[in-house]
Amino acid sequence: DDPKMGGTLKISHSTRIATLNVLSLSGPAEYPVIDMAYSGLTRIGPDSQPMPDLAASWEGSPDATEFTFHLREGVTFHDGTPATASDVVATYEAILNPDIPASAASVLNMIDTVEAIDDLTVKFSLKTPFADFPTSTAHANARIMSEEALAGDHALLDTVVNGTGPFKMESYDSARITRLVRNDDYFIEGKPHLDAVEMHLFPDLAAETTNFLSGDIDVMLLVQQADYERISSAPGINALRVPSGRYVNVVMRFDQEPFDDLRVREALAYAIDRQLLVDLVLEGLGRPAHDNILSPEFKFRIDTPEKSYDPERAKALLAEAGHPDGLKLDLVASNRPAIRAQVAIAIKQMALPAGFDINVETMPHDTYLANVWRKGGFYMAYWGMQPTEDATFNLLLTSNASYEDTGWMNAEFDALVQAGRSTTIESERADAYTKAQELMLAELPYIIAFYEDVLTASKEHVQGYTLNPINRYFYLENVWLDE
Amino acid sequence: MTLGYLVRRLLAVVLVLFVVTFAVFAITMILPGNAAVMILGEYGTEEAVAAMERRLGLDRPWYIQYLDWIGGILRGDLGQSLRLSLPVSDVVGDAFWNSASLAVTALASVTVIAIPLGVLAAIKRGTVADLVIGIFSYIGASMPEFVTATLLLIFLAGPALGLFPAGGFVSPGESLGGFSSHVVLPAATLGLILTAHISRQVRSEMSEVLSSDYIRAARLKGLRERRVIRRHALPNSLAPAVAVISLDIGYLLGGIIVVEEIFAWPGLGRLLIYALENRDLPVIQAITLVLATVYALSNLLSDIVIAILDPRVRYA
Amino acid sequence: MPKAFRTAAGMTGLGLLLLVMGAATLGPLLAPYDPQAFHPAARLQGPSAAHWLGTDQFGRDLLSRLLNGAPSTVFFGLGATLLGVGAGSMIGVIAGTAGGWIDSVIMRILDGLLAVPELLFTLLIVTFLGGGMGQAMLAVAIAFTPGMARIARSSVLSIRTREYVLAAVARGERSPYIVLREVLPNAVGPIIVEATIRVAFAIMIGATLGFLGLGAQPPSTEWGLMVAEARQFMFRNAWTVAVPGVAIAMAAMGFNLFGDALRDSLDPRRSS
Amino acid sequence: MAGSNAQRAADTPVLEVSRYSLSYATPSGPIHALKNIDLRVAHGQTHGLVGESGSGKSSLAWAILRYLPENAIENDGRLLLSGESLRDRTLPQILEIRGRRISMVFQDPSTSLNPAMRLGEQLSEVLIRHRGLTVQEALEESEAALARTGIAKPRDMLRRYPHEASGGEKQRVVIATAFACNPELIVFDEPTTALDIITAQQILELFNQLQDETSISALYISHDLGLVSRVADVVSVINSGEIVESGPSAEVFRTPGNDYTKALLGAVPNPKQWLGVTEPPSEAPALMSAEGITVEYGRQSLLGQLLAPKPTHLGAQEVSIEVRKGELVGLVGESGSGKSTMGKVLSGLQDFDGNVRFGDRNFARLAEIDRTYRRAVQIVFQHPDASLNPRQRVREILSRPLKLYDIVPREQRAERIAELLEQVRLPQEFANRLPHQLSGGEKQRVAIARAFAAEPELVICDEITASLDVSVQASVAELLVSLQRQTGTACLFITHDLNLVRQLAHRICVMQHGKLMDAFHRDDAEGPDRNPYTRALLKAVPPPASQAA
Ligand SMILES: Nc1ncnc2c1ncn2[C@@H]1O[C@H](COP(=O)(O)OP(=O)(O)OP(=O)(O)O)[C@@H](O)[C@H]1O
Ligand SMILES: Nc1ncnc2c1ncn2[C@@H]1O[C@H](COP(=O)(O)OP(=O)(O)OP(=O)(O)O)[C@@H](O)[C@H]1O
Ligand SMILES: [Mg+2]
Ligand SMILES: [Mg+2]
Repeated sequence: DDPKMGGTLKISHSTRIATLNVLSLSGPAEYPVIDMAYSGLTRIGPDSQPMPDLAASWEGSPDATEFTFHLREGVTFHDGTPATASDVVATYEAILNPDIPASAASVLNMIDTVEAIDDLTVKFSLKTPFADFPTSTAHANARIMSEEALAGDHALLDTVVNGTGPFKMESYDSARITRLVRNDDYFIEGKPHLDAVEMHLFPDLAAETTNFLSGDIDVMLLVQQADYERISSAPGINALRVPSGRYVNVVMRFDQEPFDDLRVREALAYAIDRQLLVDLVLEGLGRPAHDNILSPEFKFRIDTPEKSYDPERAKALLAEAGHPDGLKLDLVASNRPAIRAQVAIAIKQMALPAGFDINVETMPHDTYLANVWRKGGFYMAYWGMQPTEDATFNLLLTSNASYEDTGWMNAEFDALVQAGRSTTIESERADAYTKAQELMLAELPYIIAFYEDVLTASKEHVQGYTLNPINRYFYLENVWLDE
Repeated sequence: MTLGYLVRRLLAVVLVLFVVTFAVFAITMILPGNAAVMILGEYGTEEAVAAMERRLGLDRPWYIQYLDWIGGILRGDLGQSLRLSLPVSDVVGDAFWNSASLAVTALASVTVIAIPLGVLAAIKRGTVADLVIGIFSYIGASMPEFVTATLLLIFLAGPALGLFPAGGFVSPGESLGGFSSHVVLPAATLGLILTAHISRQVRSEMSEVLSSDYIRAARLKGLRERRVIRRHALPNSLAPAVAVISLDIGYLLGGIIVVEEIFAWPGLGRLLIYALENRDLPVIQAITLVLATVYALSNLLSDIVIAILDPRVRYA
Repeated sequence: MPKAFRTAAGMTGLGLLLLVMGAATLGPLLAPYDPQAFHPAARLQGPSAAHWLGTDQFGRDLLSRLLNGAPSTVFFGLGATLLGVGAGSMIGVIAGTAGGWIDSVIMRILDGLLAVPELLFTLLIVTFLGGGMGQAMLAVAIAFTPGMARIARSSVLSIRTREYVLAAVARGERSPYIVLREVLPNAVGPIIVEATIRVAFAIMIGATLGFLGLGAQPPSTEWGLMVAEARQFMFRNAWTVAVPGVAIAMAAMGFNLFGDALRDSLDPRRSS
Repeated sequence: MAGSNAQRAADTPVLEVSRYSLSYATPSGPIHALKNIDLRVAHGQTHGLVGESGSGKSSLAWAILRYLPENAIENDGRLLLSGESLRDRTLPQILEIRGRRISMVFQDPSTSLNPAMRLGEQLSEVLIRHRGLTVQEALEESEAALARTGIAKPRDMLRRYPHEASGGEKQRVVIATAFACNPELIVFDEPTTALDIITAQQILELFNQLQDETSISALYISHDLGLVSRVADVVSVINSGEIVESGPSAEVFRTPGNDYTKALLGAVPNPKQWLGVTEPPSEAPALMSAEGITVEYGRQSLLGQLLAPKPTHLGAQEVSIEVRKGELVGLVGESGSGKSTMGKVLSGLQDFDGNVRFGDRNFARLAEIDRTYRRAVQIVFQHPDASLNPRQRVREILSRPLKLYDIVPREQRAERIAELLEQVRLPQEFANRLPHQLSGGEKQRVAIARAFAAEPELVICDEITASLDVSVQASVAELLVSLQRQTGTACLFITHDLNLVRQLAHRICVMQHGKLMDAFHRDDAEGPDRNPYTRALLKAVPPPASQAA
């Protein structure tokens, strides 16, 4: 079928669009909005590979320390001003400015300089080699803003949108509806198909689901596992289940008792029935993971040995570690989202026969952030999928990872990750990442029980709707309504 | 009711509000976590949090922040929301009107339903009608809003019936029909508990009035029962009912928080929960101020209404 | 038994109260299953012979969870009320008996606190205390204090001018005797009645806080939390929501009916 | 004038009650409120119905007006209005009769008028209802009706609300309402009891005047024999639901044929009958003297004045009263005149300006009053229901003063309590009772015993007989005097009942509007140098029944 033009797509979501400031936003419903309104230099495609966006093409130096991007010609911001290299430079300088809170900074901190060679060419020099740089420039918070906007009052970035994306902001009501309309000057000919996209906020999940099923909402941005079956079996609805590398992980600090002992960490790993966890908590909508932080979507992911539920073995390991009578532990979970506490409670029950007497302590998210996160010794964390192996490791596990929270600090691991990022030769990278994963699986910094699928749903008349497992890129310019 | 009395009452309201804001401000400062931490969430490195605090002005001493805020209030400026990056007056203003539309709908229907119910129960004391109204009001008064709301959702908005939208909001200006269909369930949730309470109060006031000497005297003048009820009994039992309704407005303002959250009603209650979760102090302060003011003014208004209904009451 | 309890409403209230209090004291012992135990094969089921009230997401037995959660739910209401009533009565009695400027100052402060709607007040406090069962209880207690203080004060004031109290003053009795023996025993009536009705209210607020994620936290079996946790399954298995929801309503209703009967029995004018 | 209408009695009586019985069903069995009542009210006649509280007077009124509670059970006796049976009427028919052919005047005008309606509307609504007048006509007619009751500015009064009128004015409105439709019968249920003596007297005069003008028949209910004797042509005496005696009032009062009637007459205080301590110790030194006592009510704290200033109010103004050893001083005055205020000042319950001298000590304000004084001055209050702590047994109540002032050693307390009970003529077992297990008179005896337990030198009695039945009143008063005789205690006896106080007091003080108007020896009560207000008071008091007749 040829795509039909026109129509308004109504998307429902359950978390607020609190800000439209590209540099710092992080809400699940904020990403689709900036994905529509802004373009990055590059963008992650549905195949998880970097694809051209504002940059039509790019090339890197063999040692992966210099990257040059060639911008598309004739692109304009929504207000009509041309988008040029100086806008790109201004955006990246803002990201790297320590006085400006920017979420992409930790992924792009290897940049040494960024310069405009001419109006349409930008060159990045890196402090250290970094092969995945075009993936980093696709970071969802690294969309290109106009130099003028960045020079002005940054408070305006929260509400005023001036991007180069397929849709323009029409109205923004953070409490209810955010509406974007077609950008007729979008740089891809013939797109977008839709006249407008509306984001409708339903803070209560039950209300959201009911409205999707019986109201005039076209897309439900995020579907809860509990509702998936009901939604997917409803007539006229396409439910979409995208396998993803999103996971809940159990954080066990290496520098605190009793998890300083590998045998205790292993004991806990064997005390968890991963398939049952998937069935109970995810309603089967996920895959058991065996503590590898990389899911099968990653290119360099190794075959990971399965850990079967074996309380006896866990008990033995505990005894070996000097806890023959079992262990009493406090496991902390934030109450948002509920999955953290659910996994914690399931782990508590499963680990009982192995001699773990776990007391689950759930607390409000703010208290958790203030008091437990990156401070506590044994708690539940929850992370989305990262675009690359390097981003994943550098987020959490290397010694200078942005959110290093285990105290693992393994020099060998750091070196392997460093080796993987500094070469563009595939075999060398595969080798380094394989060793890094093996080391991680042996040392067991986290228990990762499953990968959670990303669930979304659309009405049958919605065509071309898909999303990326990272859940930050939505390709709504491809969507059209078959009505 | 003199002008001086009104002025004194209003002054007292202002005084109270001042104390309230100060208390709220002081407590937030003592506790861990602030808007910067909440905004950045798990992506907040120390540097990012520090940068965010600088941007939001949270790095200043608390009393400076408070004085700054109070100064703003005196100039009519409620400040900037920390999380929503919009002027507080805009955010809270919009939410206020949305809440008001819900609260007024709920209160109006409650008043229209509860008072006749209570009167009916009092007149028909001891009959089946009284019993049914009594049972209804006990059940109503014992169901927390979130339970009522959930049950209404299951049964009236669920896939089986789907009579009403399960949540959301259409402003009456946009489409009156849309507003009405959306307002039914939240208003019913809020209304149930209030109807229960108010009808019970009206019943007991009315019963008391009906057993009073002057009602007996009116009946012994040979007046028809209709006139006895309408002209003699009702005005006398309405004044206490108004007092109860005004107290219940405090309850309504609390209930609205939960109901708005569940039914996705973009009002003050939902905004408050959001602001609390995000430690968005200026918004919390503004909402507290608004709700307390509304409550205080509704009490004042009810005193005025009572003074009109009951000629004995005089405020000086 | 006082006459007011021999009515249908009084009996229902008493019955519900006994049921709820029984569950709260013996419930955990009576639970047929470990309330936390998973029964993966029987998840989200309706009532059956094995699980009388059905099961939840993890296949946990709802009856057992209900019984297990009774103490935390009911004692939350009792505890919060007791604290609030205790503090409130103390303040009210002090204001009422001291009179003069102490009374004026206390009353002005109370007026201020009463200007904030109760649930809002509770929410503010509980957020700032950091959420959790204990915090929620304290918050409800604090929110109850001003209202209770006002009631206690007016109760004391009305007793203080009774002739037997005046007689004690005229006789030259010392203040502690007057307050403890003459005023308080006669002033507690309205306070107890109000307290009973407030227990119902406290149970409802506690459940609401649990529902909002600010009160009891998983894996607690507090009833409000049970509703919150079950809500995502409400269309798949309405029992998971209805069971704790109805339980909350029943507990609150028990205290409401009991409180009203108590008031009627203390106030002959109201008994019908 | 009494009796002048009796001759004109038409053949059919306006009201005829025959063999009428009424009982109330209660959980503890039926209460027989009326037993075989026979009663006739002839045309133009005023028929008095007298009896103690609870004797069934109001029950008969309700029965006539067909306004009975649900638990009422009637026998097949007859109630005829001008020969027509009232009991056969349907409710709509009764509604036509009420207010038009029979109307009623109640005891308390302040509760029988709707507080939220203007007096004019309450008066005119009967005219609209029963005479089909328009609102305008009804108001004009009401104005005329009010004018007949002697209200000075009737138009103005019609626009007022009940709380804006005095008790007397309100009762006039009620009476005007009752006469408005020229009914055949008006039932008066204690129409003056709630009013002060002078107003009551005026209302009574108004009743007689209207009765003369209209010759409407009336059933006049009262417990006060003296009062009934001044209005009724015929009187019936009712006791426990039975009419024990009936006849022309003059006869009944002069030669009561029934024991109960005699007892009733005997219990009415007679100022000529001295009951007090026989030897009035007039030369005794002053025990207590209050000098220039002023009490200002409604004084506020600074904060209160700022936030909600209220006017203050003088409860007593420069009042001086003296009580000598062993003396009984009466303090009288209408309601609100400041009697209780003085009682509270003297018993140390109310702050004051001025000076209280007791023995050789002076007290200039409340704070100076100490325990020695409190022990020596005890108080007994008006309401028997409120003056005993409902949660303490009689034993505990009586032992308190003994304990507090160590009057007798601990071992002898029980014995002393028994003695005290005996002194107030109560059985010893009463020590174990709770106040609600006692009758009003018994409670008042306990309160008196408590006051005397402290062995005081002065006892202040604030209307201690006001809420008791006439018969009980007399015995309580007598008890007080006998205690006084035994102990030599002085007494300040506050009351509004002039007849009673003249039986007891050596000297009498009269208060009005917070000021002391007069003070005189009992023998000088009718003397020429009495203050005009005192004279008005004395004149307003209904003379004892036996003299009136
Ligand atoms: N509704 C009722 N149910 C049961 N008993 C009643 C009821 N009304 C009155 N009684 C009783 O009937 C008796 C007569 O009462 P009634 O009111 O006629 O007396 P009364 O002579 O008017 O007394 P008072 O002088 O105190 O007004 C009393 O013993 C009273 O307690
Ligand atoms: N606590 C008070 N505050 C303000 N005014 C008062 C107070 N107590 C009494 N008054 C007023 O003072 C005046 C005198 O009252 P008091 O009680 O002394 O009168 P009384 O002669 O005892 O009347 P009664 O015969 O009705 O008992 C009245 O106008 C009364 O309203
Ligand atoms: Mg009577
Ligand atoms: Mg008095």
